[in-house]
Amino acid sequence: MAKGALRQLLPSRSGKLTTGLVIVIGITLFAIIAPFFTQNPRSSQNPAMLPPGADHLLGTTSLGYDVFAQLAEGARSSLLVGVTAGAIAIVLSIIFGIVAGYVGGWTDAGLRLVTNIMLVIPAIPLQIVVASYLQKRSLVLVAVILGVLGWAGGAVVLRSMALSLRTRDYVSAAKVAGEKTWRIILVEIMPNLLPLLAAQFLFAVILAILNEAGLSYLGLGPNNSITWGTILNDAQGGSALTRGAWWWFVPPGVLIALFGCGMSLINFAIDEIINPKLRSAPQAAKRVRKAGGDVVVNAEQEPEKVNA
Amino acid sequence: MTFFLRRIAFYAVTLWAAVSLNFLIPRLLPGDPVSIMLARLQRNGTISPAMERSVRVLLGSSGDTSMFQDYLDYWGRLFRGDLGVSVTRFPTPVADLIGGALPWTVGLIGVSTVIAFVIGIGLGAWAGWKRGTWVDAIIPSTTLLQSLPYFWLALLFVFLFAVSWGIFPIIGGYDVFNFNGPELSWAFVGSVIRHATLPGLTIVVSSVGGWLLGMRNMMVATLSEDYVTTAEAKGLRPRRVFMTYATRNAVIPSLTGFGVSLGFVVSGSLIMERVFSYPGLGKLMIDAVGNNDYSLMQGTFLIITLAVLAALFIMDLVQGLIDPRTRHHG
Amino acid sequence: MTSEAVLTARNVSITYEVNPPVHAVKDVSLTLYRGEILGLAGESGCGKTTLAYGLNRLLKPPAVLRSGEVTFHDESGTDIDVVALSKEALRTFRWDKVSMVFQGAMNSLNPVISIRSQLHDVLITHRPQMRAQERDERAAELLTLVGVDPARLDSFAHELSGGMRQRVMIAMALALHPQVMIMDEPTTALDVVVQRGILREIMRLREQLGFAVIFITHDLPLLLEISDRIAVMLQGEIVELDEAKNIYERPQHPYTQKLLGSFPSLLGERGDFIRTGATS
Amino acid sequence: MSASQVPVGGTGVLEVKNLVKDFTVRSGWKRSKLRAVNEVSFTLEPGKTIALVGESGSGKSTVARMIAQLETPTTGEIHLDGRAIARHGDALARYRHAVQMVFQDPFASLNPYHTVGHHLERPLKIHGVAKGDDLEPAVHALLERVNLTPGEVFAAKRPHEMSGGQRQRVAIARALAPGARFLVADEPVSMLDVSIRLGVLNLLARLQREENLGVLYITHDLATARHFSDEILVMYRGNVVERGPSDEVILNPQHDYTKTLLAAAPEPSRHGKLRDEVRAELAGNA
Amino acid sequence: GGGDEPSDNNTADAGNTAAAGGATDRELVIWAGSQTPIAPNFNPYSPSVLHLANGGIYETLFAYNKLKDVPPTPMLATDFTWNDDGTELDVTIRDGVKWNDGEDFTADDVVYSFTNDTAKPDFLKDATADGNTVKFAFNEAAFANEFQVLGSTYIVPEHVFSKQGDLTKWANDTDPVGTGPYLLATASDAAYTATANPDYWGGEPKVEKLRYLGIDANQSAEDLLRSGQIDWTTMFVPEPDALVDGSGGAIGYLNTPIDPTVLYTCANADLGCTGSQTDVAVRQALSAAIGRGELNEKAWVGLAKEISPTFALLGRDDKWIADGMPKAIDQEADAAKAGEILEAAGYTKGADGFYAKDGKPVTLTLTSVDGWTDYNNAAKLIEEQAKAAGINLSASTVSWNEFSDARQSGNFELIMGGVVGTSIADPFQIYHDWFGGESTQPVGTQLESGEWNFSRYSNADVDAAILAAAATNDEDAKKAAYATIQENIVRDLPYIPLVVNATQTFFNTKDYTGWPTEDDMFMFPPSWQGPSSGVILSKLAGK
Ligand SMILES: Nc1ncnc2c1ncn2[C@@H]1O[C@H](COP(=O)(O)OP(=O)(O)OP(=O)(O)O)[C@@H](O)[C@H]1O
Ligand SMILES: Nc1ncnc2c1ncn2[C@@H]1O[C@H](COP(=O)(O)OP(=O)(O)OP(=O)(O)O)[C@@H](O)[C@H]1O
Ligand SMILES: [Mg+2]
Ligand SMILES: [Mg+2]
Repeated sequence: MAKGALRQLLPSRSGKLTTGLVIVIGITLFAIIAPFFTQNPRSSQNPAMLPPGADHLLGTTSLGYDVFAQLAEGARSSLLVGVTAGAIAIVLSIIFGIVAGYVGGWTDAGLRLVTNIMLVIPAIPLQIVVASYLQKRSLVLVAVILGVLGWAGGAVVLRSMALSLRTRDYVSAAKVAGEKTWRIILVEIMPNLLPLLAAQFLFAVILAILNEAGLSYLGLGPNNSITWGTILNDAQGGSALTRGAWWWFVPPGVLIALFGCGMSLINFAIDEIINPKLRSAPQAAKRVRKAGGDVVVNAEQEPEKVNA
Repeated sequence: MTFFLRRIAFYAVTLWAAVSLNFLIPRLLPGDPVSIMLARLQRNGTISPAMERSVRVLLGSSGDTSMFQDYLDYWGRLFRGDLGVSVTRFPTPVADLIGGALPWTVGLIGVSTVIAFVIGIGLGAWAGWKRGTWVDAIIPSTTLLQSLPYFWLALLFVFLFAVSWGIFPIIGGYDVFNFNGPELSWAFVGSVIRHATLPGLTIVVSSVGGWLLGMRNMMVATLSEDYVTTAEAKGLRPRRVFMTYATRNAVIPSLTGFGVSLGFVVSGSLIMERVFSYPGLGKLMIDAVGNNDYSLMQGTFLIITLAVLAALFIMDLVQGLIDPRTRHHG
Repeated sequence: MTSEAVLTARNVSITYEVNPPVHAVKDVSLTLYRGEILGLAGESGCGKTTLAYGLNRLLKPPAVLRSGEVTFHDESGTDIDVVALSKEALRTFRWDKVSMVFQGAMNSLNPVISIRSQLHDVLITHRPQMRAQERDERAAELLTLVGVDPARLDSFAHELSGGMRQRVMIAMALALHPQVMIMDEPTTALDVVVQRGILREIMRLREQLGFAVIFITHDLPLLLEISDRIAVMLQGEIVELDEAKNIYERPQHPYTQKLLGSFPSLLGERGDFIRTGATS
Repeated sequence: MSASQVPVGGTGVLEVKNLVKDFTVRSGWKRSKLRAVNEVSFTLEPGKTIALVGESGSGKSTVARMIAQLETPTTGEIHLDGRAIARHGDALARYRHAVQMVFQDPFASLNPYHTVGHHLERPLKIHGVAKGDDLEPAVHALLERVNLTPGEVFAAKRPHEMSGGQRQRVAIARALAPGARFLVADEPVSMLDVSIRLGVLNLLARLQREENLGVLYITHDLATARHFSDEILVMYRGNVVERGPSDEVILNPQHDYTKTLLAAAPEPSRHGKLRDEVRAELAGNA
Repeated sequence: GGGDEPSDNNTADAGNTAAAGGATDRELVIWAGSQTPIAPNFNPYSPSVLHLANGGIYETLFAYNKLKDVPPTPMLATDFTWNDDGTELDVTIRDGVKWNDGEDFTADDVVYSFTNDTAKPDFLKDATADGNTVKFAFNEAAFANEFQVLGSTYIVPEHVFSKQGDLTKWANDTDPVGTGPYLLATASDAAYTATANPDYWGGEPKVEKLRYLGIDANQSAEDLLRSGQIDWTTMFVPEPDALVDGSGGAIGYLNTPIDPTVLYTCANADLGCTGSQTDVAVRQALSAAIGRGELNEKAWVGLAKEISPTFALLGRDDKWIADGMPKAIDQEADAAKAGEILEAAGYTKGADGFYAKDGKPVTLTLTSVDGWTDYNNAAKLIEEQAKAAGINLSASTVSWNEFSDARQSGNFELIMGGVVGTSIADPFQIYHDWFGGESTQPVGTQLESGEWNFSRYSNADVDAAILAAAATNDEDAKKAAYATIQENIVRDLPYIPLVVNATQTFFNTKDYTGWPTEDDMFMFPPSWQGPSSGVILSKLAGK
């Protein structure tokens, strides 16, 4: 993809995008770098239940684990779960959505049936059942479960997009030029769905991280790993709140929320790419106000006139 | 195949597949349910062979019938409306357990979902209407709410509102200390509302952001539609433009999502119900899964599936009401 | 046709405050006479729609009316300074004095409420004293006027053909007996036969009701056929404004000349079209 | 693919025989059949242009799409060089080699994600016209053929960086790339600005002459149809209601519908007439 | 919570301290572990019977005190005598007891309670009524079954129960007829209530009303306790002192450690066990590597008690510990000793710091039931300690189902679990049920009911000693047999002892008196334990 197209697609300096990127990149860096500098998150050699202090930035747990170190390790695992699950979900929704939409006919009918069933069968109980079915749940396995059970919504959207794209002239033109079907899907259709796919991916990542936390709360999270979810589960099991150990209970939740928030903000910016109407209006209103036009942006139009 | 038949076929096939999956899933769970049940019983001392036999009978898998035969029996019983008897809550029939839990779930989660939807749509419409003003500045913060793990929020709320400040009760769907079960009185209704406040608040807080954002974006997009400009050019009052021209059109895409989320009301709340010991269906389901209670599991799954399908169906209809374009085409 | 002005715009400049700013309308002055059809021609993006919006103060951000005056000369003799109108006054002014048929007229109807309610909306807002029955009668009358069966009042937009939607929009624009009607490419999306029907309708109504029309299109042959005067716009400026006949016969500006040459005549010459390979 | 398989500059014709296309349309719970094209036949010869005119929805595009094999005819046949056309495999590729299409909307028919170069390379590659190192010069040559000079500059551009006219030129170049002998042009200029329409049409005319192309020119603009084509077919509700040499059809229309169409077409020389007609009508009524 | 199966097997206590307080109509709110929705079921034969039934409505012949070496408290019976070879037992039943429907309680009811199809134990040959005496006849010496007969079989009314078809399918949820101190009042999904039985043979209880709640999360229960809304509950609370102090004396607290917490090891390769733990040296090394003091301090917040490797409950069963046997097991981790044991057995430490033998590394997987926080935490600490000693052990959590399935079938390496402590002051039951070769099955075969030997341990000497102990009521003969058992199990470590787990009971001392105290532990205090909870209820009074 050449720069021109990208630049055209990126909304000009958006506060939301910047904030979102800062949060997400920040947390990602934290996940990548921090574990090298923190102490072993599984070392119980510290005093238990220490409040935050110089030695332990975010205090310690009831077993003497360093909360900060756990958060860093948890960030790694949670992001891994999120990204893996998101990737799986997106690939599946591409297969079930785009292929169904583009190929049509019986392929479509079959793929759609599967999609509908996945939609109707609630994901959470199914996750619980599958999670309790699999006795040794590694991090990756949990991610796979979340991914495999979380693609249906995206597939529906992608299918309708593909349905409309397949009638686009440039797809017809590619057909007339003699392109093969798979190439049309991959080269002609997919790139145009990139912003949408990106948005769906981000959404799937957040969802997977939240769901992992939920599963962990129910004791169905990954067996042998530290994730934000398992930290929360431990904190809950250790009555962190009633014992006043907010430093144990609050940060994982806040991190999840922050990360989700960052992703949503980026998603927001992508939305504005997909839908130019979103891009122009609000920013335009701000710009006009800056330019000195006293415009109130709603149906009650203020005089647009500016001192000549 | 006409469109009508196709729709029916969609519901029928989906239902069939979902119900069959419901049959299959519990059977895939690890562990022999009889021995697990017996292990639980042994906690209370030794058990007689007669008791062991009766557990086997109760759990339905005498071991000699084929899976396919079980499957046929399962459908047979479903058609007779027989969902079986729960083992963990023996001897309560599954239908009774579900019947007892459903009103609470629908009442709390359903109402909260509706409230969240209405608030989200309302605020979203307003934010879209006032796009580009200070209102837009608060939009990003709602994404934070949206991403909160909701059990975390629930625990925090309980800690603050119930335990620390004692404003709201800690457990139950009603005052379990003063009422011996549901009754028809104002006091009881008041108690129900008081007990629903905190869980309801959790749901509303953590889900309102999603609706708000979606609606706000749709609103912004709709406001640049020609018919809205036309409405303004027609000199209509802003209220009218806002309601009938902008909001009504912008809300349509959210409706399908709302339908689906209404369908998931039944299952979406399991964690919440556990935190608040709320007498709902979601918790029943987790318990069933945790205890290999086949009948209860199948029963709750069935209800959830039916609820989702019903919600989709109703939304098909509602959409027809709100959006005349779909009246003929579904 | 009188030479009494109904709308005057002086030195109107409109800018889109984007990066970099787009000066869509540059210092345009224009007078619309009572009862005339003024054609506004020019290629895509030259600022026609922007100007039309500016005249009715419908500009939305990022568009800003940088300077200029728009004055409406009411039948009653009072002049209305459109730019200075307060919010509420502007609202009552709109549609009552100046109505519009939009470029995307196909999409100008609200898809979720019936034609009847959309017509009623106008009447309820601007003629609050009207009784329900009167409104119904008026709505039916309007549809009849534009050649649509009043039975269609309870239809929804999607149930009407493109031509019918366009007619309904015209009916709506006529609802309050406006003195000026701005029509922004009202027939572009329609096929020629339907287009012809609608144009005929507009001409007839103009004759009957005497409103002035600003007719915007890039279809110069069409304008030449129907307008009294034509303004040719190029990059935000009006480069030529004259009687239709003069424009056709003696175009002054090179751009106008080029535009005219772009249309091979149906019955006559090829214009600038070269088909040396023709073998017929 | 070797040149021997491809009768470049072949002399065969593209023959359309009794094409019929039915669509099933849904309204409410009911489904009905809509005959979009009914028994349309014509023969496209190299070097000749046939114009297909008619109001919106008369089935013009459907005919074009059937010829481009984007739609399968319900009944009827299409013959190339005397043989029924193939729908699969190599034979289809050979057909595509000979018959290409230019779409109405130049923005929609070019993928916003790909450069102009990409759009032209692909058909060259697929049809074995050029390979490897030859590709780039071939692309540039094509661009220059359609007056997009210098070729290097335009090859690097993306659709949105060009004007409508330029985009449509790219679309034409793409259609020419495989070495097509027949071109189906579905309203190739109706989405373009008035001032540039003529340029594109002139280009098409020039190429047609140079390459001895057979062109099916679809339009609702009777004026250009007349001046651009040798023969005009007037379509009305799926049927060809009138056909003949272009001047004949325009200047001496026989069928009522052709007359209506002609009367509806804007004609600057008739200015003021409509007003007068209306006035007369009103006066007559009064 | 983490305490595994609480059990019944009891001895008792003559302490008959009458409560000092008076009657109260303040409702006593109890959480005994029920979760919502509560399905009303007061049939003591049903798998899902509710707590009130056991002790509150139905009573046993005697009540044994788990915590002390004392004779059992007479309940529906007043006296019992064994014949010398332990094949016959005569029980004298209490006079003047009435069922709460007004019928007289008779010896026939007792006979029915032991001989109906649902309840009849295998070892019982016959039971007959003779006036106010019931004569039990057994197939063989049944000294070891004394507790089951006298202390854990609930006596039900023949005139009601015999009319039911299948006793296991009956909910008995309307006006259950029993002899106990309370009558069922109401029952709903969320709670059930009881009122004092005015005609109770021990005198009308002074607490008029009870309410048993259903609560789904421990956290909620703790919150309710803290805010004074629950009056009696037994649950794990990490900082009990803070809670008690914080209540300003309103909440009383007892910790009664009784159930051993151990690592089950699938120890017996002959029966199909696989993994490094089948080597006794590995088990010994692991045991040495574990720092029990630290486990108790961190995972059990200092609430658990030291365990004897002989599985005799320290304090209560001291007399049964053979000479030369250690009393408490080592509390400190001894990595050096672990290393020595392994090296003596031919293991060598690899470059990765872990031991291996013949190229096969020592790797162990330790599972615990998810949500049993104390176990999960202890497992994590053991992982750390084992690694420090060169044993590559990894801890993970599983659901209760998986845990149950694994130990029933023997498909595991190490599981952290509980050993059901005995209800009488004698470790015999543990030896028989948990270490006996009779009480196990090969790996892959589910254990049968009554078989608790999850580690698949099988040792001919131990089995012989168990048989010998069962056949005698003579203390010295028993001690001799126990010495053999203890010597073997302390060496072989089929279960690696960790601690005796805490059992924390909290109760309202502001409004009620009569609770067991440190000084007068007249009954085992947990709210979920029958029949002792019935005894406690009958003794409570308002303040
Ligand atoms: N929202 C906007 N932001 C920035 N520039 C705009 C915006 N809307 C229009 N413009 C620019 O303003 C100029 C005039 O646009 P306008 O819509 O008035 O043209 P027009 O003459 O009506 O064209 P058309 O014939 O295509 O309708 C164009 O160059 C256009 O790109
Ligand atoms: N895929 C389709 N399904 C159903 N009906 C179709 C389909 N494609 C075209 N039609 C119908 O077939 C008829 C002919 O359409 P076609 O596009 O060929 O007309 P056209 O002459 O090209 O019109 P225009 O000038 O508007 O492009 C129309 O009534 C159209 O609605
Ligand atoms: Mg315009
Ligand atoms: Mg067409």
